[in-house]
Amino acid sequence: MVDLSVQIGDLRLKNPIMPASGTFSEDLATMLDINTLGALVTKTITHGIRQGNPTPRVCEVAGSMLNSIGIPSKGVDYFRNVTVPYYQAYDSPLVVSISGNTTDEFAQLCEAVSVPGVAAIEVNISCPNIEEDGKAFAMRPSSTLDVMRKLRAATDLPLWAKLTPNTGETSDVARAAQEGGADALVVCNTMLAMSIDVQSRKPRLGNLMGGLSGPSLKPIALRMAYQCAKAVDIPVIGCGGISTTEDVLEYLIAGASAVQVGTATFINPTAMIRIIAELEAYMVAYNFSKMTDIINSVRDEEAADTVVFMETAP
Amino acid sequence: MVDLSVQIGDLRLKNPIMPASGTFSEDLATMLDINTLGALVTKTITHGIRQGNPTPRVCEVAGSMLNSIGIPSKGVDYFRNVTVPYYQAYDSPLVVSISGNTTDEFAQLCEAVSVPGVAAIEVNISCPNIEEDGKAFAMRPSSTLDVMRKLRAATDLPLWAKLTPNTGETSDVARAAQEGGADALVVCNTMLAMSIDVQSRKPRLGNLMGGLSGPSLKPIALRMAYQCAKAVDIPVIGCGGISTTEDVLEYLIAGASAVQVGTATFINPTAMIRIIAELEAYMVAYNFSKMTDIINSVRDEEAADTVVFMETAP
Amino acid sequence: MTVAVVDVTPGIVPANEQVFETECQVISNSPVNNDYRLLVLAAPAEILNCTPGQFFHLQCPVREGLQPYLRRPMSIYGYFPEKGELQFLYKIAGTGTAALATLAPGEPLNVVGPLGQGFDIRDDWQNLLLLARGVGLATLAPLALEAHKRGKTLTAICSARSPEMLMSIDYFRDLGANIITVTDSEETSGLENLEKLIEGLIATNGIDAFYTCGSNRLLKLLQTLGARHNISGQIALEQQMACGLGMCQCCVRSFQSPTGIVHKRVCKEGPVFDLQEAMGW
Amino acid sequence: MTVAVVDVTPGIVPANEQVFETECQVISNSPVNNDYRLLVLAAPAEILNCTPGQFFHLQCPVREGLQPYLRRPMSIYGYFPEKGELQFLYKIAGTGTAALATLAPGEPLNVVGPLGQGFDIRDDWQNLLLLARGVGLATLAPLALEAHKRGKTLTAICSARSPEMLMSIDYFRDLGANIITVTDSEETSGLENLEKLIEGLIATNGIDAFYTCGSNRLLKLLQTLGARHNISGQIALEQQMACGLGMCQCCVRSFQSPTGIVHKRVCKEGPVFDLQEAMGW
Ligand SMILES: Cc1cc2nc3c(=O)[nH]c(=O)nc-3n(C[C@H](O)[C@H](O)[C@H](O)COP(=O)(O)OP(=O)(O)OC[C@H]3O[C@@H](n4cnc5c(N)ncnc54)[C@H](O)[C@@H]3O)c2cc1C
Ligand SMILES: Cc1cc2nc3c(=O)[nH]c(=O)nc-3n(C[C@H](O)[C@H](O)[C@H](O)COP(=O)(O)OP(=O)(O)OC[C@H]3O[C@@H](n4cnc5c(N)ncnc54)[C@H](O)[C@@H]3O)c2cc1C
Ligand SMILES: Cc1cc2nc3c(=O)[nH]c(=O)nc-3n(C[C@H](O)[C@H](O)[C@H](O)COP(=O)(O)O)c2cc1C
Ligand SMILES: Cc1cc2nc3c(=O)[nH]c(=O)nc-3n(C[C@H](O)[C@H](O)[C@H](O)COP(=O)(O)O)c2cc1C
Ligand code: FES
Ligand code: FES
Repeated sequence: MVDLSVQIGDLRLKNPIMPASGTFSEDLATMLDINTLGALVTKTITHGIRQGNPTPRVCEVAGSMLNSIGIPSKGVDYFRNVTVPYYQAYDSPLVVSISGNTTDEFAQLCEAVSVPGVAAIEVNISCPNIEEDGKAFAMRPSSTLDVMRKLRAATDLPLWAKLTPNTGETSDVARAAQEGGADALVVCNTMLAMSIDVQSRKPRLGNLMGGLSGPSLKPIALRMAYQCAKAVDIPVIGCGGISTTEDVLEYLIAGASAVQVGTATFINPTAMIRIIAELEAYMVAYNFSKMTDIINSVRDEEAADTVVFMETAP
Repeated sequence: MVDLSVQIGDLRLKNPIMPASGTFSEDLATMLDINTLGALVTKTITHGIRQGNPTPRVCEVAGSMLNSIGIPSKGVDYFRNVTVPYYQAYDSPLVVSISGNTTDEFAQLCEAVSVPGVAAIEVNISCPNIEEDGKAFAMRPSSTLDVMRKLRAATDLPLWAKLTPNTGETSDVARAAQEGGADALVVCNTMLAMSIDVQSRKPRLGNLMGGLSGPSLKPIALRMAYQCAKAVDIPVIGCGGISTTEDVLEYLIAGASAVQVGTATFINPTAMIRIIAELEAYMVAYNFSKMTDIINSVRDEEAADTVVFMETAP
Repeated sequence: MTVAVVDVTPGIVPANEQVFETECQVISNSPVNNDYRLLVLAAPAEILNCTPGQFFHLQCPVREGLQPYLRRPMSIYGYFPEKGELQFLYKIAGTGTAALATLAPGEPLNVVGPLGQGFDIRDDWQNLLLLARGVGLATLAPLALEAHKRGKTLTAICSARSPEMLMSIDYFRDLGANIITVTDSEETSGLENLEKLIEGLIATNGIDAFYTCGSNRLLKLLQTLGARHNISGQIALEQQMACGLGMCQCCVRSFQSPTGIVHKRVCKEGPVFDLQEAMGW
Repeated sequence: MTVAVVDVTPGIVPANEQVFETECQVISNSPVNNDYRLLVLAAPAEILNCTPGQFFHLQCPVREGLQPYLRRPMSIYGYFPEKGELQFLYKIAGTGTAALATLAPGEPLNVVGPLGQGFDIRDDWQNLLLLARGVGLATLAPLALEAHKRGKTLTAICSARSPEMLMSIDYFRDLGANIITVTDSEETSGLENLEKLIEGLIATNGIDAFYTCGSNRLLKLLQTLGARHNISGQIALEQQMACGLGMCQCCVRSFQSPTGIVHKRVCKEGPVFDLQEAMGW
């Protein structure tokens, strides 16, 4: 018998496959039984109502996409009154992604979403912090530690910290998140990027710049997930460019305990259930009985530690 | 008449197309007349003889590649005695890329390569600085400023500073390089990434991690080139994922005064001469007479300044 | 101008409770005229439970030099559960549609749908006016068929650059529609002429509802006429899409609402919207 | 173990002063047996100025689900300037070669070459021994043809998993080669048997040079025999490549040299190297 379940802190997930924030909503239930997923992660919400960025909010780049959705949000009341009750019908744990412009606002929201029906809180600390010139909390170890401490104090629910690939201090930020009280790390969010329409000379996104996601992001995000798994003791949830079962295995082997699938769902809405089935078939074929047989099984023994923590490529 | 020439500080290039360091050598002369190129940029050299990284040094990822060549180098004497004389046969300016493990070693090398026949020095400050835990000089504004000042003092030749996309402080690093005396910025080097072979569970590169180059890098490098062009007054030379004439135009429109073509030459060794011809045809077709008609013509007026300098994507 | 967020509750009834990701087979894919091509797919009946105005999200094929990544939204031109056929009428606009044009009979095409909210034909509406140009005809064709089935009286104003570019005229005629063609080359497609034409139709037979799509110019005209004569109307709109399912919120547009301007998702609350709520762009 | 850098000067004479990026046309591309396929291209004479042992760098086509990015190096199996043909014998190993296998007659294939240093046949070498297994035969085939043209005496030991997998036997036979086949299924391909065989050949006719490729096992055996009997030899090696032209330095391997271990580029100083300098892996 093959057991696909994985442990993320105190939470047991029936399998390691879940959607990435912002690429999933209850609308996916029109395409598949979302109860088959390891967890259900909401789009990031903010405390108040927000409109999001100007359109166009999305554009295509070679084999991948950019988005500048921003965080349109219906606010915390809507979340508590409508979203949470909606997900009661499912037993896959509900993970709410939240964000705030200031540490205090963030912590307040964290407390406000700590209601029955919510299994974990994913804190999107990759969003701009207006107290630090708009730099995301997760750009620096110090601001990461600071916000995580306040968030930790605000809730008893498991806290997943979502990191950004835009920092040059991945390992230090990961350690700061752990020190600040994170129960898991989600690695990672989109990478800041740009595209210009040569005909009109206008940036292709209404917001000028946006986040790169999809296959192009994978080698970068995988590297970060690997660095984080080496740097901390809490579970790492890999995210970035996953579209096949092989991609999932790459993250698990690199040290991730679970993964999030984002953009791939836009291309193939049923990608996650196909991956879950293929993962099970793979384990049967290779005689693995549990996920920990795969997780962190990377054969990097030959390499020096200094290499593992390098922060640049020559 | 169409004039393709561009000005990079005191240097006038016959056209804005040149190879990226490490993706070009005299061997390309077997395929095309390298004298048609705007400049000739060498692989990075170090002061002493170096062996480079273990193999495999290259692997393929979705639509792009990773490399961990390292900097195998025959040293400065070989450069002065063999390389410089070799390039005397060409009138395209010779740009030598150099790197050092410490500020002093770097500056010494900078002085040592300042010989007749060398038109400019590209300083690869994206390489690890052993005085700062192996963090590349260009990861931080302070180490950038520091090394650029010493390099500036070591030579009278034009200094091009090559930045890394692995930093979270692009605009600040760009400004530091300018303040330190750079005559131009090359934006940018490869992005730290990883790939694992799922069958063997081994990292696909002998060095575990390596640099992402090719089309996947383009939206990231273009964003950096745009940020740098906004941040500094010296010319920006765009680099990253260029394989078509449209890609070149995107960089020029974003504010780059010239571009470097790297990985694309591996796929189509004659890519650069094709691009030069197409660029000329484009200018004729659109009635442009000089490159400054295109450079920095991005229509970003509608967007707020705060957006331009944002360092993260929500 | 204050812009509020989408005021759509998850309680909204989706047009289809179930949406399918299906591999269909190409039956034919050939040019209709210089600009447009008709793609006919063999499709299982389960995905042909469509409403006129809905769309599918197509995974265009990957070819040397043509490597679309995201899906491309395409209105349903025809859906025929009886013979298991799904049709799209499209124009080559860029990478995705150029790749689509390379599909040969027998090749597979992965489609997601049916998606979005289609047109509404209220029982008390009898005289319907369709106003379309170019690819808009693709969107209105199944509406015409449905209207015909329901015994409505149909007038279709078809606009194009030149008479040769007019499409689907026979299709509309076979449905018993009263056809009026206007073209740029004959200088009959201007707003003034259209306004006169439609005012004439309203005066003679009366019109209960307008249906249109795409053009900002036509939207404004019909909004004015609709307001003037208190005639209902619907418009199908386009916007860049990623998911097509309502999840990513990239496809929003602004709409007038009693509480101010709101954002709605073209893929989910649309692509068909109330004519008066729609805003120009 | 100290590893020095490549000690190659730019002064080295490249095998070809001019290398071409050329779009060829596929003449045929069909299976030779279960594992191998033969690709025949129509190629202009200018790129057929080859030496046995050289290779081309192929831009494999892009297909749905098969999207190779880098070029793939492939030994020249045959080059025929008279009839304008270039041939490759290949095995499907992954994405690139799988894509290559989809090429239909008439389709274009972009090739870069000829590249690298080929085999050397010294005038004072008369009795040549070729030892190859699997795709190694592809590399040695043009060498056999050239040796035949130069009137050399050729012995070819062909190794394979089973008799059905043996390839190009007729090709070698037509060149007048003395053929010895060894297979795993007949248990004749083991090192011990090979050593006995080759010692026999040396004892009877004498051998002036060994030529082999690829296998570590065969390399070691021939190095031992070569050292024992003072017989020269050459080996063609493989390594991951990006540029194929000598620019990127990703394809290095370690070699013995009088000054210690040095790195050489398989694409430029190779792919053919001196047998005794080559190091196992
Ligand atoms: C609901 C809906 C129904 C449509 N129905 C039809 C139809 O029946 N026939 C038809 O020919 N076209 C239709 N379109 C437009 C069609 O989707 C675009 O022409 C197509 O996506 C262009 O893709 P491309 O790769 O060829 O062009 P590119 O310009 O290369 O596309 C680049 C990107 O922009 C997006 N894009 C470009 N134009 C549009 C557009 N007008 N609307 C939305 N996204 C766009 C593409 O999807 C792609 O992501 C419809 C659009 C929508 C939103
Ligand atoms: C000089 C030279 C001559 C060759 N001649 C032949 C030949 O005549 N017939 C033949 O069948 N094969 C030959 N090979 C091996 C052939 O290049 C590989 O089988 C092929 O590159 C595999 O590509 P893939 O995408 O199918 O496999 P994948 O495993 O998907 O390839 C992944 C990457 O690894 C590289 N790679 C994989 N295997 C090799 C290898 N053995 N050597 C170098 N790079 C590799 C690929 O080029 C690609 O970049 C030769 C290799 C070299 C270096
Ligand atoms: C359209 C879109 C919207 C997103 N919105 C959010 C968000 O609200 N909060 C968040 O933490 N990440 C958001 N992300 C990032 C994803 O959760 C994920 O980290 C990223 O896309 C990388 O994964 P992928 O390559 O599998 O898509 C969004 C991504 C996309 C493409
Ligand atoms: C094989 C390889 C070797 C490289 N070596 C160097 C180097 O020695 N010095 C350097 O500054 N950049 C080096 N680079 C980075 C390139 O100069 C360039 O910045 C990067 O590849 C992005 O451009 P591209 O996407 O066009 O390749 C190397 C890149 C590759 C692919
Ligand atoms: S396209 Fe994703 S919500 Fe409409
Ligand atoms: S493959 Fe680039 S040097 Fe050999």
